[in-house]
Amino acid sequence: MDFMKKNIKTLNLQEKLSIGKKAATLRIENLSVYYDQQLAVNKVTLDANPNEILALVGPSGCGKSSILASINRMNMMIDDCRVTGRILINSENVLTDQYSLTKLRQKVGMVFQSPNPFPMSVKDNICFPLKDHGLKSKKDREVRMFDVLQQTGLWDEVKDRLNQSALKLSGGQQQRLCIARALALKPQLLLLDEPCSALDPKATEKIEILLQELKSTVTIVMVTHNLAQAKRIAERVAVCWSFNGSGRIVECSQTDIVFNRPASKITEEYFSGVAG
Amino acid sequence: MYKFKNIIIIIIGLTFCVSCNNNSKTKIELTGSSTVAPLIMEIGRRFERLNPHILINVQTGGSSRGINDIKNNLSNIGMISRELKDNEAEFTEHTIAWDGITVILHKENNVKQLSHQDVLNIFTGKIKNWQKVGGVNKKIVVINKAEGRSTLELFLKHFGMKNSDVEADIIVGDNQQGLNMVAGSPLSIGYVSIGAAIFEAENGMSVKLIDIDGLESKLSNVRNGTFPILRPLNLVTRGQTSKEVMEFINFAQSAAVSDVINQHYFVSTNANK
Amino acid sequence: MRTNKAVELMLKASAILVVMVLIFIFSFIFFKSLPFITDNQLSSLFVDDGWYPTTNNFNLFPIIVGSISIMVVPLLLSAPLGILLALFCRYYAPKSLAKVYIALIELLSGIPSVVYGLWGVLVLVPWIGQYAPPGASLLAGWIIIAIMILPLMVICVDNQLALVPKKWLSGAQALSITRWGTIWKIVLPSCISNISSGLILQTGRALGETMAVLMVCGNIVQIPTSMFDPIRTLTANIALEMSYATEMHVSVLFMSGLILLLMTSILMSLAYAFKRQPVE
Amino acid sequence: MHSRDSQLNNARVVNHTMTIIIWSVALSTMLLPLSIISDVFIKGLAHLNWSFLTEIPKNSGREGGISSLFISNSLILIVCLAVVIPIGITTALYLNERVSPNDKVDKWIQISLDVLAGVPSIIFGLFGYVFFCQILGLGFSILSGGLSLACMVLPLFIRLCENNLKNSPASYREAAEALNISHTGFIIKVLLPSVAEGIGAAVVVVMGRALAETAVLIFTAGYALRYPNSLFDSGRSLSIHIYDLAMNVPGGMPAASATAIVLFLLLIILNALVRFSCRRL
Repeated sequence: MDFMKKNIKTLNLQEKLSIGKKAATLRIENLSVYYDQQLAVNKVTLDANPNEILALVGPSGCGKSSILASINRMNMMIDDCRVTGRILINSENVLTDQYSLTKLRQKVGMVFQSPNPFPMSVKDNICFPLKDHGLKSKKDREVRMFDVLQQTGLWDEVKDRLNQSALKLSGGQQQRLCIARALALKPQLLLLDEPCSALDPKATEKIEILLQELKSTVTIVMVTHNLAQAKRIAERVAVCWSFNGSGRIVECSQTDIVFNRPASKITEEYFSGVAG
Repeated sequence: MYKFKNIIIIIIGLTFCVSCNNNSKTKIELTGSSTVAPLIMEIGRRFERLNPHILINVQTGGSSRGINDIKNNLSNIGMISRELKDNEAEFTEHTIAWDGITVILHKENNVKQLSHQDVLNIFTGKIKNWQKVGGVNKKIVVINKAEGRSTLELFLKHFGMKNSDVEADIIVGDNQQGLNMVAGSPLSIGYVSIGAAIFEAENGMSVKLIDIDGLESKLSNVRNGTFPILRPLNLVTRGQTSKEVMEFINFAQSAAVSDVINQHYFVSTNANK
Repeated sequence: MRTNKAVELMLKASAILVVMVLIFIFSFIFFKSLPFITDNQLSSLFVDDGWYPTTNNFNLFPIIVGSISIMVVPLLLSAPLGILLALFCRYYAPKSLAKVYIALIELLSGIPSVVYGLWGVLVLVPWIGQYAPPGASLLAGWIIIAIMILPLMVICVDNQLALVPKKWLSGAQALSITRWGTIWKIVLPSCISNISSGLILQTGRALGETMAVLMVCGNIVQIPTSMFDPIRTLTANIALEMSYATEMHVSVLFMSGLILLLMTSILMSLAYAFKRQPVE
Repeated sequence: MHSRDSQLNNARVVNHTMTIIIWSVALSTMLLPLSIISDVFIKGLAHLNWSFLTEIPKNSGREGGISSLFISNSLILIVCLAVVIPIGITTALYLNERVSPNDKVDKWIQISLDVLAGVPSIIFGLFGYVFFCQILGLGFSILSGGLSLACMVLPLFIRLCENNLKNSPASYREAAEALNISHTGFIIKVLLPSVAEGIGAAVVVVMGRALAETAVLIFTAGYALRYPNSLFDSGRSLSIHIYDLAMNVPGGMPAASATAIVLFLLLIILNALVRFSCRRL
């Protein structure tokens, strides 16, 4: 571990702290998503301000995951999926072909429901994507690895197991490793698809604290069906509902407005089940 | 992944260095009859010891393949266990040994000897039960050879039969398979090269050779030419041949190898002279 | 994903190379059998009286029947056995025994067919010969082929059983459904279609068996009336006569190769018909 | 209530009998193949001694050993695997990664691969005999033997690799897509390591098939008994040695059985070796 100590001293503090450029602003304008001609998301308009957590809540099957997957064009992998409408990141529409997938995926990081680290060592899980993106020097990669592991609070837990397989870590550690892996590419927008649904409460709490710390560097859009979690950590909440098979945004505003003085009746009924 | 890479590099290196030292030795390729191949392999080994600069490669695959390979000049010498046919006039044959074809029965079969007519009737299905030839009252199992084999052709020619007349119960390919089949079924009758039959009979395989018309099936009769079904073991070449090839053929016909020929229970040519 | 032109070209090149090899092999067989096809009409394969190539009668029909009959019973014999053995390894045998059992099965699938053929000639044929001479017969072929394809069947069924989602098994255990109930009602119905497609593929391999069949089946060209009759299959026919054949005889043998290809592809389409995507 | 109880123990009875049936079938069906192996072992063991492994065959195989055959057989295997593994894996990747998604062509490739896997090996022998020995002029040599063997096992290897690639978890692909990993990086660093064990098993199956093959090599690799000193020399493989001793050489049975035992041990060692190295990848 001595090589890590040596690098920290030579690096000036300021450079170490500046993680990525300014957080992105996201604006979705009447987005519709069709799976094999079946309308799943119906004209959704939504926006997320920089350095804030937007929670997308709603019952399962209301299209919230489809909305999230459209932002970084992940649903392109599904054969017969068609997306219409506009998604602007820093006021550039990403759904057009001119906007290269490479640029989009560098700006937007994504974390999935069940942790999916690569079948490699913990160190490689973070360094391999960096190397693949062309970060040639080994030292820079290790510095950035040290940064994101520290930032996600994983460094103390894994510093002497860097070369062990990532699959040996616990569920919570694996999910935080996936977050660290996404952060290593310095995204401006971080998408999370029900990140804690497969984790125990203690690991979930660690992730929630981490997300609130990350607000300072990156905009976060999180899909969750855990309303209490949305209430705890999100600045703004968008409620999604399914009307005869296709999802629409019923309401989107500050967390306390949505939970205490909901504008739409559907939100009120949906939240009435919440124990506060 | 790292270990996997250098294993592959080592293997490629190994094959490369093995393949590149294609040395200067001249090679003589022989292909053809499976009866002759074991004999020629032994002769070839002895020849290689005497002439280290020559390599003898022997492949089996049957008499017709011996002929075909010379035509497509894949080999220098063809090995056939029969005389050349009339449509193969372009080849020259060099006989190195003689072999007989004998009828074999299972060891426990109490039939002592058969007449020429008995064998004919058995193979054409006129006699179906061993009792008619002094054996036990059981059905005869006739073992015939596959089409195209020289043993079959000579056997049919000697007994004046056509292959379609033969009513066989089992058809075999090489001699050894015939021997195994007869040893396996006590009521069977078959025919193979006399050399292989004598070798196996002496080494405990439950087969026995049968005398036809009172003439004993043994090598001395083959040597003195009285044995009914004889066939030459020929080395065949086409057109003019290189010095080394002629050297090998003369060596194979010389007395120096007659011990090897006897070891394989064939009859060497110079013994007859 | 970001694609790299050079690597994609390499993958495409190797695929093209494989396709070229496929075309080479198919056309090689076809051109070698062309002289026969153009010379006499194909019907002579079924009309000629008997199989005597040197006198130009090429009736292949009994040999084709031989090939089909040698394949049917081993499929009916080894398929259920294969399923039972695979179930044994996966659900009944303790872990250590299962490991040893599967390793043994893989070893058995690697044995050269000459070894089976030898055992057949020296042990099986004489044993059958005592009851119904000549011994070398269709029955001997069935037994040898059944023994040879059994390991392959077990491996192929085992691969299918591995695809059954674990959560179904734990679900059944939670409801304390009996082990056989789980297998009969949950495991088998879900993958029976893929299992049967796999089993048919393995029978295709049995169709191509040469050495062992050549030694034990007697090689008599006839349509078998009883299981004790010796028969000759297409592969044994090729192996027996190819090295001794002259022009027209060679092209008829390649013709039988073409027929074998046809039979294999019929089996293949049958197997594809059964194949279904495993239910997720 | 009564009917439900009886229905319940009926299932118990069926389950119990099935357990007995399966156990008895599993153990009894293994007796026959094992008796074949033990038969070969008994016959061959007497003939097997250290000199059998170190000397070269004498008297056309009846005496002496099989050391030269090890060299020629392993060279044939190396030539075969050196062709099959790279081309097999890359073609399986081409088909699986849908590099140029043209479903009709890919479907036809897969069907012809399956049909080719069913073609009798003797036809590959003849193909090799004409193509490698005559047209390419390699003659009867280890090289043409290895290449014809490669043509025979390639379809099987490609199908096995493809099935393995299909079973690789989809979550890796999703993660790589989200991180915008290059396709090459994904294949080499993520996809292949995750299926390394499956590909190891495929290599073992192919090696087993190649070692057990006789018909192909008879027409291509030839029969030479001595040490090959280059890839262009003809060399005899162990399985051909068993075939020749059993079918052509009188009195060859003990040597054939001894060679069969050596072949078994070779199969076991190779099996363990490849499985072990792939698991640790």
